[in-house]
Amino acid sequence: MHSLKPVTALGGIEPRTDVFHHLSIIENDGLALASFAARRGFELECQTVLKGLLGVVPSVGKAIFNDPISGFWLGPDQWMLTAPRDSHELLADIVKNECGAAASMSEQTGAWVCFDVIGDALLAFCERICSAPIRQMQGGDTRRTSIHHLNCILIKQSAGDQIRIFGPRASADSLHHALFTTATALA
Amino acid sequence: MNQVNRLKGGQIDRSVTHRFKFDGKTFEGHQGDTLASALLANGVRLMGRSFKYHRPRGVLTAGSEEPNALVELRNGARQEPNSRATTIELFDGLLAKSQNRLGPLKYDLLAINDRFSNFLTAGFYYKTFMWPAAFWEKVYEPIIRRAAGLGSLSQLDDPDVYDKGFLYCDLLVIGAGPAGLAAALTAGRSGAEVILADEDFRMGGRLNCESLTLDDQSAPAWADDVVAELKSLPNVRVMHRTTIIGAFDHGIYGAVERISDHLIVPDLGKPRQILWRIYTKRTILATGAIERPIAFENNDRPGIMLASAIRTYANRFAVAANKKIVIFTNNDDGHRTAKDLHAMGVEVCGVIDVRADAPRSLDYEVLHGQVVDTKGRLGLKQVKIRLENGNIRSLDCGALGVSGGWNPNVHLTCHQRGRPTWRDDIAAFVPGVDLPLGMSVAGAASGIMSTTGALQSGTDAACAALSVIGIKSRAITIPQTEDAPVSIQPFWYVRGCRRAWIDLQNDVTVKDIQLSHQEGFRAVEHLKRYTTLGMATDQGKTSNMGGLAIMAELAGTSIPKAGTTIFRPPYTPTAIGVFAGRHRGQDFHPKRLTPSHKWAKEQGAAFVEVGNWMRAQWFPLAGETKWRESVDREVLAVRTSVGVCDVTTLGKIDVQGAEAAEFLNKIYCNGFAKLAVGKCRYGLMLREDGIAKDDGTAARLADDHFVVTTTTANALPVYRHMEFVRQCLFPDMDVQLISTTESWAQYAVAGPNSRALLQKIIDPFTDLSNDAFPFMSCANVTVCGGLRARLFRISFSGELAYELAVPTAYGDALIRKIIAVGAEFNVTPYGTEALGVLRIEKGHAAGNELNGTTTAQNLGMGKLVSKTKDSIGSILSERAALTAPGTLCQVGIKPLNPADPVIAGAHLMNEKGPIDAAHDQGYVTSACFSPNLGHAIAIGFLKDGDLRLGEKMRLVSPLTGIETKIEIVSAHFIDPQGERLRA
Amino acid sequence: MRYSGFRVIKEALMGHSGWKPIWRTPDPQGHYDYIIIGGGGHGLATAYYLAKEFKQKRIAVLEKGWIGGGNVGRNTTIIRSNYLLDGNEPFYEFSLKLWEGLEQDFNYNAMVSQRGILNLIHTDAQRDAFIRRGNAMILNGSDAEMLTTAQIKKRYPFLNTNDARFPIKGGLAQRRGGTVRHDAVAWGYARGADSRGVDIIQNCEVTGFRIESGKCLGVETSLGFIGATKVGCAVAGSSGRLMSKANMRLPIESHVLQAFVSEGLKPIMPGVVTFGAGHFYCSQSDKGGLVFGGDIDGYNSYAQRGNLPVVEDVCEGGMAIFPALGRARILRMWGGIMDMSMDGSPIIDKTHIDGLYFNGGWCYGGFKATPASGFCFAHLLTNDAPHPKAAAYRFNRFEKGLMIDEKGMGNQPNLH
Amino acid sequence: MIINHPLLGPRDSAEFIYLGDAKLIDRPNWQAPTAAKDFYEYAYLRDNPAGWHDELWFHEAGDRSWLVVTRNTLTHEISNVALARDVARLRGRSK
Repeated sequence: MHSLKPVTALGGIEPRTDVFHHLSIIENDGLALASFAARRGFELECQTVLKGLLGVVPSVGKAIFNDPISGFWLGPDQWMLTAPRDSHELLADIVKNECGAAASMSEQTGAWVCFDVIGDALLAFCERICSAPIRQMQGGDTRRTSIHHLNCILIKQSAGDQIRIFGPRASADSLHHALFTTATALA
Repeated sequence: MNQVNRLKGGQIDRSVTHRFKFDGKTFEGHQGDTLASALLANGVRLMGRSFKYHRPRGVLTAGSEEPNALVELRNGARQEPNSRATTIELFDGLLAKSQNRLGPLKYDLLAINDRFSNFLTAGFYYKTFMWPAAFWEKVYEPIIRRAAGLGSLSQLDDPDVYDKGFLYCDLLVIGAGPAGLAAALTAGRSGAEVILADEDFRMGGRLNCESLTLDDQSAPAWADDVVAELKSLPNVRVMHRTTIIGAFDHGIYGAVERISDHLIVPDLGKPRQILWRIYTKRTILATGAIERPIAFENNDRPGIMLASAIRTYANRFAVAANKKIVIFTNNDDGHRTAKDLHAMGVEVCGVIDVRADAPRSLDYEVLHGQVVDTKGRLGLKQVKIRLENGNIRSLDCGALGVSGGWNPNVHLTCHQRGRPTWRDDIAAFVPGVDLPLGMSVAGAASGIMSTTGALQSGTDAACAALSVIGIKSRAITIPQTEDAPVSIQPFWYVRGCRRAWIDLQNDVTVKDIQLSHQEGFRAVEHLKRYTTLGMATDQGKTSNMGGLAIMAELAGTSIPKAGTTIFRPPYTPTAIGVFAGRHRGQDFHPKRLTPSHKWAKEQGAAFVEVGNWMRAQWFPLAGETKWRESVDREVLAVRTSVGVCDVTTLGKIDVQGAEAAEFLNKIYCNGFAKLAVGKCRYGLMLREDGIAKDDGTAARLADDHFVVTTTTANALPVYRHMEFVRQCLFPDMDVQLISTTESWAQYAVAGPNSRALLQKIIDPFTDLSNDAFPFMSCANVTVCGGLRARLFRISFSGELAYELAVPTAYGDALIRKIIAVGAEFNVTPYGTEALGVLRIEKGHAAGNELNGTTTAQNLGMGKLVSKTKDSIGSILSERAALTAPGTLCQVGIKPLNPADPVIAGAHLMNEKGPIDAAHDQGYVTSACFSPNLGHAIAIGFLKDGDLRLGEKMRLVSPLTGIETKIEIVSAHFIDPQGERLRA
Repeated sequence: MRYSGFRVIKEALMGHSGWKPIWRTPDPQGHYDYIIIGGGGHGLATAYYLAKEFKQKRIAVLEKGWIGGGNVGRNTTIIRSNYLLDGNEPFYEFSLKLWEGLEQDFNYNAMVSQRGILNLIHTDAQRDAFIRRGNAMILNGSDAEMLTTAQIKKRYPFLNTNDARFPIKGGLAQRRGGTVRHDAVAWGYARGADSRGVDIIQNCEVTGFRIESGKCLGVETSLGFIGATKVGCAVAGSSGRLMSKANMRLPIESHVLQAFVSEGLKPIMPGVVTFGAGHFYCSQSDKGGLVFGGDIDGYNSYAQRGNLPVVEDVCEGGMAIFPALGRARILRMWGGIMDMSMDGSPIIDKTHIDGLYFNGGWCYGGFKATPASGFCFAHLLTNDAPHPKAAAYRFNRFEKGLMIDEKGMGNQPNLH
Repeated sequence: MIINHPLLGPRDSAEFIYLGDAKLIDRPNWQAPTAAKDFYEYAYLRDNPAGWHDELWFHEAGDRSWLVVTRNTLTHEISNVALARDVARLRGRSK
């Protein structure tokens, strides 16, 4: 076991949580991410691999919540896979072993910061941060869009009062600041 | 005097009294008042001064179309110039000042302009102030500028915050008057997603201003009930204090919701206003109509108002504009005002109607005639009337209500350049056929002037709009109410008048329009631009029609033939702050922080903005006072021992797939097909026009896997470009891309001791010896006992150097580890300044050289461009002028006298001869002090530079007063053979 | 009719009865020596200089709407000659010199106001580039100076030096830069041209060119055919539309640029300030309106209107650098059609068709060029050879590789 | 503006980056004898129509697809949107 201690995207040892009486913003540091892109001519093989991992292949704009590996659609023939970091830190390698040359895998764990936002002010909150039609979105709908000039991915969890936001890790502070001030304005 | 003009009734809450100050004097008003209604209630008629002649002015309207009663609201950093007293919601502690005056409002010294009105006609400026030429800036203009302008902007930062938001709906209803309420109710009951927006703080529009009943309810009570029902529906969003400012493409509307403007200061953390972007499927415009004035001599005195405004102040705000009121009208609506006033016990001294068939009244005198002049400098005292029989009659009064008819409020129908069309029966423009996508118009805004008609058209419009998007709905039952036809005789101005105001705010009079016509400015747009008609803060809501009508008459044509004016967003003037939202100050752009940021901060590093990145610029040690001391030390440390620098900001793109190598062959001008696994290669990327776009290295980690680096600034554009090549040019190539810039924390470890240092980090089974891992090698390795990492032996500094990457979360730990284990080599962190010096010493091109105009040849890399393959930009890079003799070539520059400065941006001139553009030989792109050489060095571009090594030249920067004798040398100042980096 | 102080006083006392229309409204003749298509600033200036400087006769200006209705009437009124490249700086300096004598030359007060222009610097790389540019300006006989942040703060105390995301590190200033009352430029040139016999024909739309065996014989218009020995096109944003009638494809795209004006305010902004790093620039008109703008919307458009994202982008830049702006209000926003060229620089050249000449590709910088553009185009029309100051503005520069790319953005017009 | 993404449905055009005329897909053959002229015209000359225009937009804040949008430059009306990759194949850019 190596000797280097990781820090969270916000730079802490422990992930940060901000609780407002109607809303909570929770830094989620527990996820490993890997991108999965089908190679030309191997689209079907990749579908099979994904089915095996997720049960269902996430269709356009959808996320599949599964245990231990979840996934969501990223672009044509491209998905993002997520799993608990403790058990799957090497997610990219694990999947690569299954799909071999059929897919291009790329470790993405370090590229993203993840916030889970929960609470009954969620819809009003979303209306103030981005142009996702949050009231129309169903559980499992994902939307890549920009939040305060940051290129983010929004996933509406199956529970209507919860969303997951992935944002660029280097801008974790700026994204958190934007979410925090919006929550304050709604408080 | 305390609310001397307050009447009974109205929709104000007398249980809440607000104290406020206007021009330093304290007054009282009630909850539900506007500043204007409260001032009128207190008998204040004089509220401002006009733009050009500084004429005393009072309030003209009761709405957002107000041209006259503009004040500076609040003070200090929150001061808002040009705020319309008619829309300012009264709150306790409100402060307001009149504006555009020199001295007290009553004795404005600039009123002198009025005396010279004969000179200050339209277009006056264009004909004079030309002699002598130099006097414009020095004498004339400063005077003109000081006299012009209205309110003043504090120079202090706006202390409030603004938010932005995004809303979706099936139907947006703009305006909550009878038509809007009927439309919203119809749609709301059908279950459609509805947004109802109104600029007012009280919904109901004209219903609040009339003495009508709907069935057995008063108009305001009916409106209250409807609004209550709408608020109870989960699918309806009722937005008070929300102005739809613009109709943009594809059903997108801009809306500004005023959250805190009715408070003395916003609550902590709360925005002052919110800019909403509303995505609509359908929209119903129900913005009503705006009454228009009639022009007559001295028609601008305080106390002269629109008749409907006087009615509004009486019915809604329970305020009599004055004790004695006269009405001047060309249509039945003026009489409605007289009736309501009389019913409330206000003395109506007479109604002057230009029509022979004017309705009679037992309650007050109705005169057939015209108002030909008025008296009362600071407030109306008397009106002079010419009766039909030619007799002149005067009436004493303190207020005159003028009604010239109603203009449908078509503003938003014009935002996509749609033009309104003329209707004779109501003598007004109505919305044209080319409306913004998905918009329909209801009620008075569409020329349907009766209350019944408005309600009916509102509910009908809603049903029609919803059916288009497949939502079933039922028309609501229309209550019994007023259904009078429009009876009007078009009448724009009283013949023979000269100083009769058309545009009150900009002081455009009838005679200005006549002069405009006389001088050939007859097209509507010429008229507007020449006279400034309609260019004021009300965008001519009350003035354009009058001006247009007079121009039509002068041109001997009809109003529609004379042309139409077109309205532009925003509907009403909108605070610039709200368009910016939170994006100001430090939040203007998001920040990108490197994995070592926290650690660098602990070291007291100086940071610099590089795009959105914050990078360590240098790391001062105790005792170092000048940045140069730190930078020189960092540079020497790299050259003599070892330094470490966070290079995470360089773009990284994962290129995978069976044809990854073929793909790189397309995007780089040099070849990659034969690059062996485990090797890196420098790549130069051209734009299709043959100019250098970016450069970096590509490392082949596997047969089908490369990691490509880009410059920090170009990471995004290069990725976009690569996707373009992949998707649009070679759609069937087997290659997949994804950015990994932030996935990996990457450090450059550079200097003679870098290998020794890394041997303490990288796990032993990786052999770092020069034979096993030579220059330009790359490999997946593990560090610190098993953490996955990537190692590249590449060098930007020209020293033995490596770049080591670990997953971002471990970047903080790794830099601390490197510093710890590197202590024995006195490992030195270095920042972007040292990085710059090191690369200039090696003559490596960077952003300043890849400036978007330089070719591979300019950069001395002409040979790199492969002629044996198809790559982006290779063909156009061969254009004649790009390869002709005399093209710029990158060279090194050193001062003949080591003490002399060399600066970037200086130009190169021959040793002898004139110094001017015609003799320009080139320019310096990057310069620095080289602590290794002990003097300044630079690289730059010189005509035929490669042939001129050793030449003595002059380096000139007249801008900064520098002229230095320099020598052209090789750009490789240090280790030209490159032995160190291969060591 | 000549304007003079005496005349103005006389008319004021006589009730202004003596003023005459400042241009005639003639019917088109059958044939002209010169037809200028486009009654905007450049077209009217071309006609004016053709008649006045080059002593040419039988000149007509054809305008499809009302003169001055295009970009000359909807720009942000800035004049400057702070260019970097050899092809540009001498031309724009020539233009600035013409501005300096313009009002006396055409006896009309266009309110040329040399209140100075300031380009803010936010990074070291920007400073290097601006030093190079400032030197190029001086070496071309123009004026430029480097200002420190303190000097800037003194003149513009409200600029953000407290919490700026991109701190101000200095600025490049040109004192001779400034603003001009844009409409008056069109009117002044029209009046000057008209008084020298130029026929200004409004509401006359060119519907086609009559071209026989490679020679242009005149234009088909909404008022019928009008013959001409030489036809010059100066229609800015409509260049693509017009030249396609001669089957020409141009190195130009038409884009929309939005501009904004605030409500009238007492003087606060002494000169012109540009905040390149934030896509924002601003000046204040003599009427008191803050006139400002930023980037083009970025997509091809002939619609003369833009959309919200760029409005917000411009205002974000404004608030970032000028935080007091928050409480000023936007009065009006509008759009103009920009003839964005492939290198950001214009074209003044003959076409491959005899007797057909082209002036365009001004991007969003055409206003400041108006006098020199008219002068050089008139020179080209008269002598069939480019004016020395405009010698670089040729069609063939792209094929040869002689781009004049100030921003280094390459062949993508919406980036210039 | 709203761009109706063929996969994702209506999206605000603010999520996209504009490139220009979709003819940029038709990159000339580098080995043609007329290559120099072909590439000059490809890179520099535009139809720039006042009316319908096929143009390239990149879904930067989205799925990273290049789209071909058919849009009217006079009214901004959009009549069709397709994946640029499909268009490229239709125009014979498959190997």
